[in-house]
Amino acid sequence: MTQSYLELRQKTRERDRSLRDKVMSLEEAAKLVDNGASVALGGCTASRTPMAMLWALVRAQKQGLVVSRSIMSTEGDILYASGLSQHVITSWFSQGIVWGVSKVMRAYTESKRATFEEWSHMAMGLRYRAGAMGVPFMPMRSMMGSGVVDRAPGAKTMECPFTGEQLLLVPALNPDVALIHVQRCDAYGNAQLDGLTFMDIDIAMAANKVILTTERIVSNEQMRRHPDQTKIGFFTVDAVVEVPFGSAPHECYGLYEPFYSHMDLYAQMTAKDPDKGAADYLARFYHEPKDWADYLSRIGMAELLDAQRRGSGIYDD
Amino acid sequence: MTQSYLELRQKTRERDRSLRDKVMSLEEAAKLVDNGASVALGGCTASRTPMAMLWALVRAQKQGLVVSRSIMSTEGDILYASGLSQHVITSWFSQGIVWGVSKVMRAYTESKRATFEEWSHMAMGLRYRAGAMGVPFMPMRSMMGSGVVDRAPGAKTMECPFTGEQLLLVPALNPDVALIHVQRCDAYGNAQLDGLTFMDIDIAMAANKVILTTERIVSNEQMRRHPDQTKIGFFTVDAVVEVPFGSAPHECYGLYEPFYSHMDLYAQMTAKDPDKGAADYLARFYHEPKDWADYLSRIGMAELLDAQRRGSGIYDD
Amino acid sequence: MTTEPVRTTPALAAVPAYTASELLGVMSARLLKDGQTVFAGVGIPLLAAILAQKTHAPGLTILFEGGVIGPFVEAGKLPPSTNEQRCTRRANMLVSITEVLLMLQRGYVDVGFMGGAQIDRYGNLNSSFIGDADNPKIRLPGTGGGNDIASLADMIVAMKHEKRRFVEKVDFITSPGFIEGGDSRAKAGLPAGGMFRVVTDLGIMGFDAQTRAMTVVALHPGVTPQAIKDNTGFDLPVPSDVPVTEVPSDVELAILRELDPARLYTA
Amino acid sequence: MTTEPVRTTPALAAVPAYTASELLGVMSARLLKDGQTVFAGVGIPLLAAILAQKTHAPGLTILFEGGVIGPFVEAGKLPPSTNEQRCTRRANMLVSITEVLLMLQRGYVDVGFMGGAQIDRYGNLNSSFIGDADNPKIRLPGTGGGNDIASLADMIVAMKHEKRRFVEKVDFITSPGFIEGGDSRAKAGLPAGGMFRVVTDLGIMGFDAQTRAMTVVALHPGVTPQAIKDNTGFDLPVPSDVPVTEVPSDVELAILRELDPARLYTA
Repeated sequence: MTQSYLELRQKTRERDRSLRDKVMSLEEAAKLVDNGASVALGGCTASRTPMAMLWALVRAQKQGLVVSRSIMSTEGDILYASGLSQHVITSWFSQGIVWGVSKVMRAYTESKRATFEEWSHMAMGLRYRAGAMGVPFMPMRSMMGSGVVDRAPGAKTMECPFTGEQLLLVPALNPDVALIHVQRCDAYGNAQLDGLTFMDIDIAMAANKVILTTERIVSNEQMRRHPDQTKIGFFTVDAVVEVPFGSAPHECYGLYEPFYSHMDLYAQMTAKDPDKGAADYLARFYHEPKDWADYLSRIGMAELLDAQRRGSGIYDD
Repeated sequence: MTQSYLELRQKTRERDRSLRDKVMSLEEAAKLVDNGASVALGGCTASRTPMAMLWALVRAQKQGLVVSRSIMSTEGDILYASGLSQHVITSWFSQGIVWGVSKVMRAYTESKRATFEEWSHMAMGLRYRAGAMGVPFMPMRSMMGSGVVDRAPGAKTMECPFTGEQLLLVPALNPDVALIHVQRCDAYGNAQLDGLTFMDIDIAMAANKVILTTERIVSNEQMRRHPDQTKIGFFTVDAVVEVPFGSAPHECYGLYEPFYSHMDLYAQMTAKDPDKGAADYLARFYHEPKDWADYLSRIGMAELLDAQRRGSGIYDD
Repeated sequence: MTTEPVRTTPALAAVPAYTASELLGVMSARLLKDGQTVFAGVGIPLLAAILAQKTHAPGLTILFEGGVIGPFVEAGKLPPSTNEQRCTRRANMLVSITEVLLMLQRGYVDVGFMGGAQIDRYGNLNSSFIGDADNPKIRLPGTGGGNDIASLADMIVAMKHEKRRFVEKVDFITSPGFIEGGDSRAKAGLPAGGMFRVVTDLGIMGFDAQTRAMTVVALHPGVTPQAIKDNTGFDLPVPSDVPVTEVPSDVELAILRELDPARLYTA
Repeated sequence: MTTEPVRTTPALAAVPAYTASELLGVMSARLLKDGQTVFAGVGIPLLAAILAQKTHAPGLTILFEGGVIGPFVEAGKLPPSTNEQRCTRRANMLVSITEVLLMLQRGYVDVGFMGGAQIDRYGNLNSSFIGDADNPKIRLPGTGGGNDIASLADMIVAMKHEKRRFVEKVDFITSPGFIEGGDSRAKAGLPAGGMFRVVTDLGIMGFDAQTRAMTVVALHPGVTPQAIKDNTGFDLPVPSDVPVTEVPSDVELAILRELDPARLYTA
C-alpha cells in the first residue's frame, strides 16, 4: 500500500515542475484524472470543497476513484451516487450535524454497495503529512485502544526506541491526484489561501498531481509581491482552472458562505428515498446544466447573492 | 535525553496558557531563564536573531545554557565568549561565508573549552518539529552514511515496518526556553512573522517556555482582524518584550538588513586574537552600555539608518 | 437549515422553562473554568463553550477542529460544523486541522468537550456503528476529531440520557474512554487524558478513580435517582448524598437563545 | 564585508581575463538546465544559479535553504548567506527551513548545488573537521544544509582544485557522496541522489557508473591532464579524448561582475 521511496521519487521526477502556464478548462482538467485513481480532496466539510471539479468528473463519467478527505459532506454522497467512487477514506461523513446522518451514505454503506474507510481526523492529517514529507509513516498518539484502529488498514503500533512508549505509526498517503479549490492563484499554480487551510498544504505536497480550481487567476507579479502568502507552490501544480463559485453550494472563506437553502433542498430530496433523491439531484444539477454558470443558475441567483453577502461579512467589524 | 510523554504533558499543564498580558522588560524576561537551561534561538544565521534577549542574558551573567539553533552566526561566538554557554547544537556555525570561518568558534572548540554539537540542518528542523508535535522522534532520510550521524547523540536507524527501507529517527527537542524575535505581536504573545519564518513556529510549539522580543507591540484587536496571519499563538508564550532593532546587528525582515559595517568590525576585532577581541567586543557592546539604546548608539546612528534603508527596500519594485 | 421539534424528556416535564438541549448546554458550560483551553466539538459543546465565555469564563480559550484558536462566535451565526468561516470570527489564530489536533497531542489543551451518540460504563463513545461493525444496522458519521480529542484530553461529554445511549458496552469504541476500566487505557497506549464528566439532561456523571466505572456526581432539579437508573442501560451508582444542580438561570437561557435563535442545536 | 585578494591558479596564469572563481561560476552555471529545480548553497552556487537564470535558463527554479522558492536576486545585492531577505527578492514562495529541506526529501528537487572544502575520490565532502574529528586541527563551520542536499539530490559541487582539497579519503564525511563506491551509498540508507559533477577551476569531473570513482569529463582551456593530476591527491583518470570547455564569454563575465560588483564571491 505504501509506495517505496524510489517509486515515489520516480513519479515526481517525471513531472514537469517548471514555472509554466497551466490554465485549462474544467473538461480538460477532468482528463487528467484516470479511472481508479486515488484522489484527495481539499477543504473540509462544507468549506472550499472542489465541487466544480467533482461536477466535471461526474459529467466525464469517471469511475472507481478511491477518494480521501479530512471530513466528507454532501460531496461524499455525490461520489457514491454518481458512481465516481465506491470507496472513501475519511474521519467523518454526513452532510453536517444540523442535517443529521446522511441518508445516502447510510444507503450505500449499509447495503455494502460502497465502503467508508474510517480513520481518526488527526490520522488523516498525519497520513497526508507523511506523504508530503517523503517518509513512509508518521508516529502518533491517538486511535490506539479504539475500534477505529482495528479497521484502519495499515496502521501499526511500535514501541518507541527512545522512551519505550507505545506509539501508532500511520502510513503515508500520496494520492495520485489532489483536487483543491482556492481563493486565488496565478497561471503557474502559486496559490494563496485565506482563512482556514485545513489539510490542503500537506495534500498538495503529498500528491503526485494537483488540479487547482480557483475563484480568480491573478498575475505572477501579484504573487511575487507577497511570497510569504503563497501557500501552495507552483512546482506541485499540474492544472489551474478558473471557476467562480467553484465550491458552491459549500463555502469559500471570505467570499461566500454555504448556500443553506440549497443544502436544505438537498437534504429534503434525499431524506425519504436516498437513491431516487440523489439520482434526481444529479440529473437536475450535474447532468442537465449546459455549463457551470447554468449549474449556478439552477441553484439560483438569490441564493448566490445571499451566500456572497454572508461570506464577505467575515471581515466586517 | 528525550522527555517522557507524561513529563512533557505535566510541564505544559503547569503553564498558565490563558490570554493575559505578558509584557515585561528585558531584565525581567532574563529572570525566566535558569542557569543550565536548554535554550532554542529563533531566526537563522544573521536573520531575526534574538540578539537583545541574549544581550540581556549576558548582562544577567547567566551560565551553562545548552543552546540550539538552525544555524549560528556571531551570536554563537557571543555565547561562548560571554560564558553564557559552552555547548551549542546547530548545523553550521560561523559568522557567515563572506567572513570566513569564525575565529572565536575555532578557538573555543579546538581548545575543547566548548562543544559544537553538529546535526544536519533538516535534522535540527525535524527535532524541533517532533517536539512541536508531541512525539518522541521524527523519521528522516538524510544524515545516514555520514560522519555527522555517528557524532549526533541519540539518532537511531530503523527498518521501516511499511517498506523495509532504512530510516533515521531523530529525537524530539523540547527546549526549556525558546527566544524568538518577531516583527510584531500583541501583549498576549500572538505574533506575526513577515518573510522567512525559519524554524520559529516549530520552536515555539516545542518549547516549555517562550520569550518573545518584538519590534513593536500591537493591539489584540489588530491580530484578530487577520487571525490567519498569526504565526505564533499566545498560548505558547510566557513573556513579551518590546525592543526596537532587537536583532541588531543582524537583520529583521522588511525592517532592517544586517549592519554590515558593524559585522566587519566584529570580524576584524576577533580576527587576530579571538579571546581578547571577543572580550573587548563584549565589554564595549554588552557590558558598558547603560541600556539597549546605548548599545544601538555604540553601533552607530548612521549604521542603523543605513540598515533600515536597505531593509525596507525588500518591498520596493 | 431544518430543525427538529422541541423535545421534552419525561424527567423534565415539570420544568418546561427550558428544553433538554438547553439544560445540557447550561450544565456543561458551567463545568468550564476561566483561563482554560477547551477543544469543542460541534453542536452543544460549541454552544456551551460560547455560553461559558459570555458568562463566568471570559478568558476561556476555545479551539475548533477546523483550525480555530480563541474565536468569539457571533450570536445568530452558529456554523453547521466546526470547519466553516463562522467559527473563525474574531479568532486569535487560525492553523491547519492537523496543527490544531497536534495541540491536543502536544498537551496544550485542558479539556476536550464533545457530544455523544452512545456511551458505556467506562466512558467509551460510539459514533461509528449501531450493531455489528461488519454488518451495521446504522452506519453513523464516524469519529471526526472525536477519537483524537478523547485520546489526548480530559473529557467532558454532553448527551441526552436515554437507555439506548447509555449501554453496558458500546457496539464499537470510536472514541476511547477508560476502555475496560482500571489501567487499561494507559496500557492501550493512552497514558494521558481520559473521561472527566458526562453531562446529560438528567444529571452529571463522573468516573471512579480506581475502577474507572461511571458514577453519578449530581442530579438536575426534579430528577430522582430512580429516573436516572431507569434511563441507563447499566448499573449506575447514585450516592445517597448526591447533590442537585442549580436550575439554569434566566441569564444563561437568554444568552443561549440569543446565540441560537433558529434553535439549530437547542431545540 | 571584507574581500580576499584576487587569486590566480598556476593553470590560469595564461588566462588573466577572469578569476578562478569566475571560471567556476560560469562553468557550473552552464550545467544547469532550463526548467530544472536547483537547490543552491551560498557563494559560487548562488551566483552560478542566478547567472544561469539570466542566460540560458530563464525558467530555472532556484531554492535557497532559508526557505526561498523561485527568487530573482538583484545585481549588487548578494546576501551573506542563503537565509537573509536579499535571497527572497521577487520569490514565488517562502516557506520554513524545514519545509524547503523536506522538498528535497519529497523529491521535488532536480539538482543540489554547493561548494566544497574537501572532497575525495567517491565524492564525499568534508566541511566539518580538518584532521581527526575528536582532536581537529581546524574546526570548520559544519554541514548546514549540505548533508541533506547531498543525501537527497543529484549533486553539482563547485570548488577550487587543490591537492589539499582533492584527497584520497576525506578526514570526515560531512555530506555523503558515494561513500566507499559501488552500491555503498544505497546500502547506507541513501537510495536516491548522488554526485553528478564536480566543477573546478581546472575542469569538470564525473563519477564512474559502476565503481563510483571520480573521473575527468572535461578540461578547461589551457589546462593539461598533467596539471589536473598534479593538483589532485588521488589517482584521477583523464580520458585521452577528454573535451575542452569553452572559455567564459564576455556576456557571462559581465553578468557575474554586475551581480557581484564588490567581488564577495568572485575575487
